[in-house]
Amino acid sequence: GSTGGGGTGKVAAGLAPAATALQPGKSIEGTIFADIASQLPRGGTLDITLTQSAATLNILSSTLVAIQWYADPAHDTLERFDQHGNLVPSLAQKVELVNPTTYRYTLHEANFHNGRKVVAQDVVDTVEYVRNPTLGSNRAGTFKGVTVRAIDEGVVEFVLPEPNMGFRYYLPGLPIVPVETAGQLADNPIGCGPYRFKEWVKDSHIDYEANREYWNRDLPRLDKLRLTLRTDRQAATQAMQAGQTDLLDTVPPAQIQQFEQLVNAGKVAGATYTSGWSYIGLNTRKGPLRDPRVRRALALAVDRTSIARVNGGKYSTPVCTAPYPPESPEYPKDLDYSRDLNTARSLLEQAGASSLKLEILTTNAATVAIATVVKSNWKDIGVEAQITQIDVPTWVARRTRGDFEVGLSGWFSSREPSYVLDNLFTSNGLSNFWGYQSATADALIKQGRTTFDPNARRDVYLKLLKLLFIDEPPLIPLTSDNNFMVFRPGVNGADIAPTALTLWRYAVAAKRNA
Amino acid sequence: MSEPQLVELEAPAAAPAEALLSVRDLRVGFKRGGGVLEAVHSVSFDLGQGEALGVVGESGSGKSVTALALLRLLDPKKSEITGEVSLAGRNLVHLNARELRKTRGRDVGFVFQDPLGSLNPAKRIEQQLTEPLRLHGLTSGKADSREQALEMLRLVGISDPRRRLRQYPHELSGGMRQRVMIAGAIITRPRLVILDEPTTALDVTIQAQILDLLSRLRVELGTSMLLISHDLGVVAQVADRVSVMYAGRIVESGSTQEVLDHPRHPYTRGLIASRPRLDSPLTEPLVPIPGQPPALEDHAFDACSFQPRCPHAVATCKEELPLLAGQPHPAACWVANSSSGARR
Amino acid sequence: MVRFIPGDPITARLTDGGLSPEAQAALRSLYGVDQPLIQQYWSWLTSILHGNLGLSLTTQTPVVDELLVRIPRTFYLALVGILTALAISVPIAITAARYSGGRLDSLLTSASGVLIAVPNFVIGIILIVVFSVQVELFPVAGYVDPSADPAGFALGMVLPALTIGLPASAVIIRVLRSSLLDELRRDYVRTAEARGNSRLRAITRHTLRNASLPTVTIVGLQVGQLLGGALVVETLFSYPGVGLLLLNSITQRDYPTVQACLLFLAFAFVFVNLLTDVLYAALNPKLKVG
Amino acid sequence: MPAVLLGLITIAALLAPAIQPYDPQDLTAGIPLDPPSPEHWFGVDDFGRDQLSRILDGARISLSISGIVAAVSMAVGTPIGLFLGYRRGRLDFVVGRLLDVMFAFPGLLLALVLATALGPGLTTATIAMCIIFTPLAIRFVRGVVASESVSDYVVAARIVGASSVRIAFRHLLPNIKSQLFVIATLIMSFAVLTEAALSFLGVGAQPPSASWGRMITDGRAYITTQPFLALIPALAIAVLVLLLNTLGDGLRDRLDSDSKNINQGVTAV
Amino acid sequence: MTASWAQTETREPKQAPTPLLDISDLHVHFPVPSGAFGHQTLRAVDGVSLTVAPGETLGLVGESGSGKSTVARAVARIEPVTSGEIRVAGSTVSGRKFDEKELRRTAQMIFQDPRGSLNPRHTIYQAVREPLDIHRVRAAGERSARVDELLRLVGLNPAMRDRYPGSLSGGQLQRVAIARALAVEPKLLLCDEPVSSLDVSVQAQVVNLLAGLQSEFGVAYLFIAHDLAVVRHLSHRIAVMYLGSVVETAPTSELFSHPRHPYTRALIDAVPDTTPAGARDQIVLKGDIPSPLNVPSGCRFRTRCPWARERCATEAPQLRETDGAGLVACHFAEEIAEGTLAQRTA
Ligand SMILES: Nc1ncnc2c1ncn2[C@@H]1O[C@H](COP(=O)(O)OP(=O)(O)OP(=O)(O)O)[C@@H](O)[C@H]1O
Ligand SMILES: Nc1ncnc2c1ncn2[C@@H]1O[C@H](COP(=O)(O)OP(=O)(O)OP(=O)(O)O)[C@@H](O)[C@H]1O
Ligand SMILES: [Mg+2]
Ligand SMILES: [Mg+2]
Repeated sequence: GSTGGGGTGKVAAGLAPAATALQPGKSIEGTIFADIASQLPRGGTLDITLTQSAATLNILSSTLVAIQWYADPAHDTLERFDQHGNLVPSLAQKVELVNPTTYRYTLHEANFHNGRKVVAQDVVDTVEYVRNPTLGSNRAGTFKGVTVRAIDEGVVEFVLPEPNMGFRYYLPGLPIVPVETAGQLADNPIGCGPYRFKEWVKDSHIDYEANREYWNRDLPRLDKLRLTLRTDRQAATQAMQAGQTDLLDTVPPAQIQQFEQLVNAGKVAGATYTSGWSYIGLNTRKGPLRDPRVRRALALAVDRTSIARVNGGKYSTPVCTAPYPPESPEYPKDLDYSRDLNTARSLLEQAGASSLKLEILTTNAATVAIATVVKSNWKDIGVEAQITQIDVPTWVARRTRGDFEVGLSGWFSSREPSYVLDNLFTSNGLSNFWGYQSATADALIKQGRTTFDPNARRDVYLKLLKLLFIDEPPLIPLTSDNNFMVFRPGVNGADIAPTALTLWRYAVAAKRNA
Repeated sequence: MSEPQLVELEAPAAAPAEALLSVRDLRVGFKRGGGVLEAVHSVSFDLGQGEALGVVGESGSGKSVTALALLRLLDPKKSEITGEVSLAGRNLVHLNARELRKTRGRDVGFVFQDPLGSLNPAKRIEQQLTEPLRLHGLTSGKADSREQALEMLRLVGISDPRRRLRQYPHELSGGMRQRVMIAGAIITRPRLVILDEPTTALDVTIQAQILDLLSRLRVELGTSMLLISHDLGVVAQVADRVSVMYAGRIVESGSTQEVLDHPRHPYTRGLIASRPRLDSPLTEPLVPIPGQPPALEDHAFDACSFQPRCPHAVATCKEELPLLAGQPHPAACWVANSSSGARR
Repeated sequence: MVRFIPGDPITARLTDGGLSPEAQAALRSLYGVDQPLIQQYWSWLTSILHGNLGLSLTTQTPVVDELLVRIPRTFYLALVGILTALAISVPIAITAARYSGGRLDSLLTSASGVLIAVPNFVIGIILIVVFSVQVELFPVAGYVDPSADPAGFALGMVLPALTIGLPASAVIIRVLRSSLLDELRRDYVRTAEARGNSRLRAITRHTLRNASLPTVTIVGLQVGQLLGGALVVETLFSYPGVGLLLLNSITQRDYPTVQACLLFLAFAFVFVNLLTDVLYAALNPKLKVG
Repeated sequence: MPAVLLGLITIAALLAPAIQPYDPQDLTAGIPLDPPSPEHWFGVDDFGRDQLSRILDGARISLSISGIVAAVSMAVGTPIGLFLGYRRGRLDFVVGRLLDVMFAFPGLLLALVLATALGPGLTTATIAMCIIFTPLAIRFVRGVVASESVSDYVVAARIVGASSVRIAFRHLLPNIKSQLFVIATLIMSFAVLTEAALSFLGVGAQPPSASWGRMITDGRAYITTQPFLALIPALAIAVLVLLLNTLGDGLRDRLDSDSKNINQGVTAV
Repeated sequence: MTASWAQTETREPKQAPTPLLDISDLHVHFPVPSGAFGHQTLRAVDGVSLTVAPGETLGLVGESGSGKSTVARAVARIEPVTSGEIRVAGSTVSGRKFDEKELRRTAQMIFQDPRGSLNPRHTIYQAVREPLDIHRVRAAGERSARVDELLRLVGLNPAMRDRYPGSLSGGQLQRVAIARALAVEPKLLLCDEPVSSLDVSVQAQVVNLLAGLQSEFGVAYLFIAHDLAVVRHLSHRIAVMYLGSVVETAPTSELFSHPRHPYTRALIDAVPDTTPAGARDQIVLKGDIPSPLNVPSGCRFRTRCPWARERCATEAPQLRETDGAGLVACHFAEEIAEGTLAQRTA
């Protein structure tokens, strides 16, 4: 599990073609959801089921998914992903790439929930707040070397140390807050988002009410929003089945079938969206896994079709060709991921790792299901795997220490390749848990990040993916995960805005029979 | 050895006209395993108004079972009672549960062996004493019940009765508890009180007090008593007549004095002889009855149950059940009832 | 014990790394988790004496505040659970004892035997499927604030209470039935019947109170198990009580909260046992001065 | 009767590799989520594994874990319980209170903390259960010994000159043998239930283990559409626990006297 | 043994220079919890002195709770001695350290309930053999034969040796218990109501057996019973206990013909006799036995004594000699005997 934005779509709907990336000297203007917001009904309360518990509402303290979901409605960011997966200005009305390393944002006239006007200095202060080590936020790294300054009351400028095509993609993760109230972010968050925080009953629910002062007067459409925590996944599912909640996203694969029946019977509505991809992470510092041939063999032995079956059924695409959607201009068309046991066996033999024993770490039911298939797959090439389920903190700790052999995890998808690949694979990348060290990869990654020409970029990423995903994989990409979500037929906006992590889905959610 | 006379077989037959309690052919069986084991075999006796009858016998001889069977206090799922028990003309064996409950505690009072166990440990003396009054509608209210209870406590010789009423059983001594039990049994002025080993659990000096009390109550209240004990001495203190039980049968029955002075059944004689007496010569050895009383399974139906232990047993004893018969008081013994074996 | 869980609270708070070692060190010293365990433990102990259970590592708010919010909820749950158990078990135990050895008795006893043999979360699952999903009678999960919506709160308590109460009632049925039977064998019952009491009246008026003594003892012993059961039930029904707080705090390595929860559970146990002792004394005249 | 059935289950568990129709880990045994049929008596799980084969495999796990837990806790608990019960006194008082506290503390919690500390899995669960149930065993054995050692025959043995060791092993032990057995069955049934609860909380058996608790937890996802996936292992647990309890109850009923104080009331988790 | 009854001419005490059992000023107190934390002291035995000569039977009578069993159990070291001294065959056994083996070989005990005092899982043979093994009595090879011999001695058929206690009757079991106690060839047998739980008709068998064994082997008995008649039958001397202390000791015939203590008189009178009530001139005591937790001041019997005077409340009478043989603890023993002291009227 991880953060980030992704493409959207109804069941079986594809993404719209991508807008071309912002080029130096160009700017983008726009109002997010301008096309749909005004058409949605107004009023009503929406009950949304969440399944992960969070201990704090301080959205800036961590990128933990649960925290993002909990605190979302109260906040607004400079740019957001729209329903097509494109970045569109939100709190900002205009973004301009002044030169390859300078982004300039012009803000809307907006107020925080405490009544104070949002000014450029607030963006600067928010970044400084995030950078403060005592907050311990893992967002801090994204602003490393970046200079932020207020040009005037309504304009703020980010100056990067080097060109970075992925930089804009970090901004939907930077809610702007009034720093004078940052101390209460943990349990009484104040932002400038479409909803005001009202009450948090820990381990139970969070209530929000509409912020009628929101800069976009078309939003929000609802009067009230309740996020109900149902930690037990089955309880969450059953609440949906019993009509006790309005919306549930990320239906576990095991229940998709039964929900499909309900969708077909017209009892609930369903939608699917791409949220990310799953992989098997390999610790390239450990024993035989140091050998690229062993890693490649393990990758060749994986049967992605079976994995897709247990991991989202028909809503899962058996091969994750690249960590970004096919609609991205850089998407490779002809990489070969097919299963090849013979090659796998001979690679193992060459590497002298015939009787390999590995421990697969998993953290939840979904990864356990995948691991069960992987274990069985690897048995075919004589690799003994043992599955261990640990809780997330233990996994995080062990991964950070490099104390694991094989770990199942997932990552988000993004239209912008560099945004995904940078941290995961550069030798000193903050999320390079695999201990993967490759000068070639480092060079290619840097090249991709700083290249603005689309065709040149496609070539760079094709080379990079062949190296990272096929030839010496530090991780074995498995499936592209399409999440299935369900909601009551009366819920509007849900079907057009379902995605795991973007802030806006709450903004446009509406209920028909208010 | 001659056959017993037919006349003699009918010895305890017709109940005296004034009999309060008349028991005929009472049999009690216990369901065990698949079958039924009979513990009391054809017991018959009469108890006149104001009379005290003692029943003596060793442990397991069926005394308690007989007493409990009179009011059908045995678990009906585990036992079978047949025969006739008529109390003042009503046959208790055929009463329905409701009528039976009306008889219990009202017409017949019961005192059991263990005074501690027989009182509810969680209820105050007052509640327990007055319960029969409440159950049978013999009280006009709380104050009246209390007055009656106080009177009863005084009658059985309990000091400071007001305080006692508020106490719990465990706060009383054994002797006092037994007095409370007796008070509870007579509070409804029943016509009959059944006392099942009322002194066995008590010390001798306390036992003497209780026996004293019983004799007094008999005189004062005119109540009939059925007194059960394994101790001939105890019975002798209170009862006019005595029946000796052995292995589920009455083997001898007669006036207390007569049975003690001139026992006819070898078992009764053995019982008396084996029991050390304070006035027997010091050096004289006791005369034990050899062997053991039979277990329930070994009760005999076509022979004398005592015969294996009997020094006088003859062939008939092994072949036929002796009936309660003979003079001057009936005994169930072939030898005693045959002309040659007859005493006198 | 608590501190030996691998993973420390600082790294546990982050899912995807990205925190520089310097930042981590700064955080650790901020929360005092960089000090030796003994020292941490000592400062915890001394602060308890000042009524201070410390700050939660995740919310930075006093642990006491959160705990005080949770305790009544868990208390309600346990109380309603116990009451449910009693309401179910006492009449059944009496009936079984009354007809002991009969068909009804063996039916009731074996039913309670089956209930004991089924893991309690399975009972909860079945209850949810039947009464929430199929019949849509009760909410599946979630907590309703009793002050805001008393009816909703009561409705939401039904299934959790049953999930706690059913297995507990099975235990009580067996204990109470067998001690009732023990009591029924006692002489005073025979005395009561000899006075003209009916069997049922003898049970309810005479034996029930005495038979409840061993039952109280066992129910007291069960409290620990009940608290353990609350853990499962709170998870199953997303009920925000102490159990859920504890579970989440363990996952988040929020030591002060974990310690506070454990402290509470220990106190709850001691308290309930005290309560059973008092109850025992109240029921047992031997411990009363007449 | 329960003994015979338990015997059958044990034999089935022992013979599992031979008699199970499919490899319990084989993902291609059947069509995923197929309901019970003549080919797959207990149906097929979401991975396509044969549920009957897994139940048989699970019997092995349940029996061996509960067996180990009972054996360990009894092996530790019996001598300590014998010692404490026979030589009562201050030590016994202190240990007794300590045991009360240990026993009272939610065992599940201990297991949970332990599992988080040692990493989850059957081994951890087994260790945790041994830790939980040993005080229980001590407590029960101590109770039985205490009530047994006031018997006149123990006093009589002392008077004849028998040493404490002799009394403990020659006199007490043979007389409480069946009570010990009752306690062992009780602990076994607790262990089966606790393992299931631990699996439910995610710290018990790890996939793809076919532990019954794990199977219920995994099968729960299909409770409304394929209820057999969760209910069959639940039934298996219920049957096993019921048999163990019935065996224990039967034995206890056959023992007269005070053996009742092997608590009938206490349940696991 | 076919319980051969050895005719003993007289039951007068045999005077021996050193008593086999010598109890002096024995106190056994039990702490009884009361209230939340406190405890009271239960004076089960409160200053008892007794002697038993070799081959002698000392009968110990008294009401329930008077401390008879506790005396015997203190001698057997089953109960701890609070204070006082107990010497068995010359060696002190009341201290913290004592020769346990020695004590067990000299003094054995039989209990009221023979079924409870035999291990249900041991055969008769195992039960009787165990003391032989523990004390290495006889060569290992001879012990089996010795068991048979012992069984025969108590009137049991050695063919029974492989049976379990469950299949024997109470009388038989008490014989086994006696055989087991005799196995170590003790000099003293502590008999705690050995016949009370037996059927009336069987009691006499065991009583006769005990008498026979004594005359054959010279075993001394401390014989406890609450049935005066049984005690009278078996004892050379009798000690009467009341509420933890001895109120009178006297040779048997003396005690019954001239009871000196009012309690002894009441006890004798209370024995239910086959003479109907009213025919005897009895003393029936009033009131109940006080609790050993709360022993009356002065003479402990005064609360129930028909002759109690003021002095009795303040001054505790000591055991003292009076005109006849024996000792009595009563200030007014002589006056009562002479009939010069009037009974109180309640
Ligand atoms: N409820 C019962 N179920 C089975 N057998 C019973 C039951 N009650 C009594 N018996 C048997 O019936 C026989 C007679 O018992 P009963 O209690 O009448 O003897 P008792 O003469 O009163 O002896 P005791 O002097 O011991 O009281 C005994 O063998 C006893 O075992
Ligand atoms: N272990 C003990 N703890 C506390 N009190 C005891 C203990 N043993 C005996 N007592 C008390 O000591 C007193 C004397 O008891 P003991 O058994 O010696 O009397 P006894 O004369 O043998 O009576 P009985 O005729 O009933 O056997 C009684 O009040 C009894 O309750
Ligand atoms: Mg009786
Ligand atoms: Mg005694």
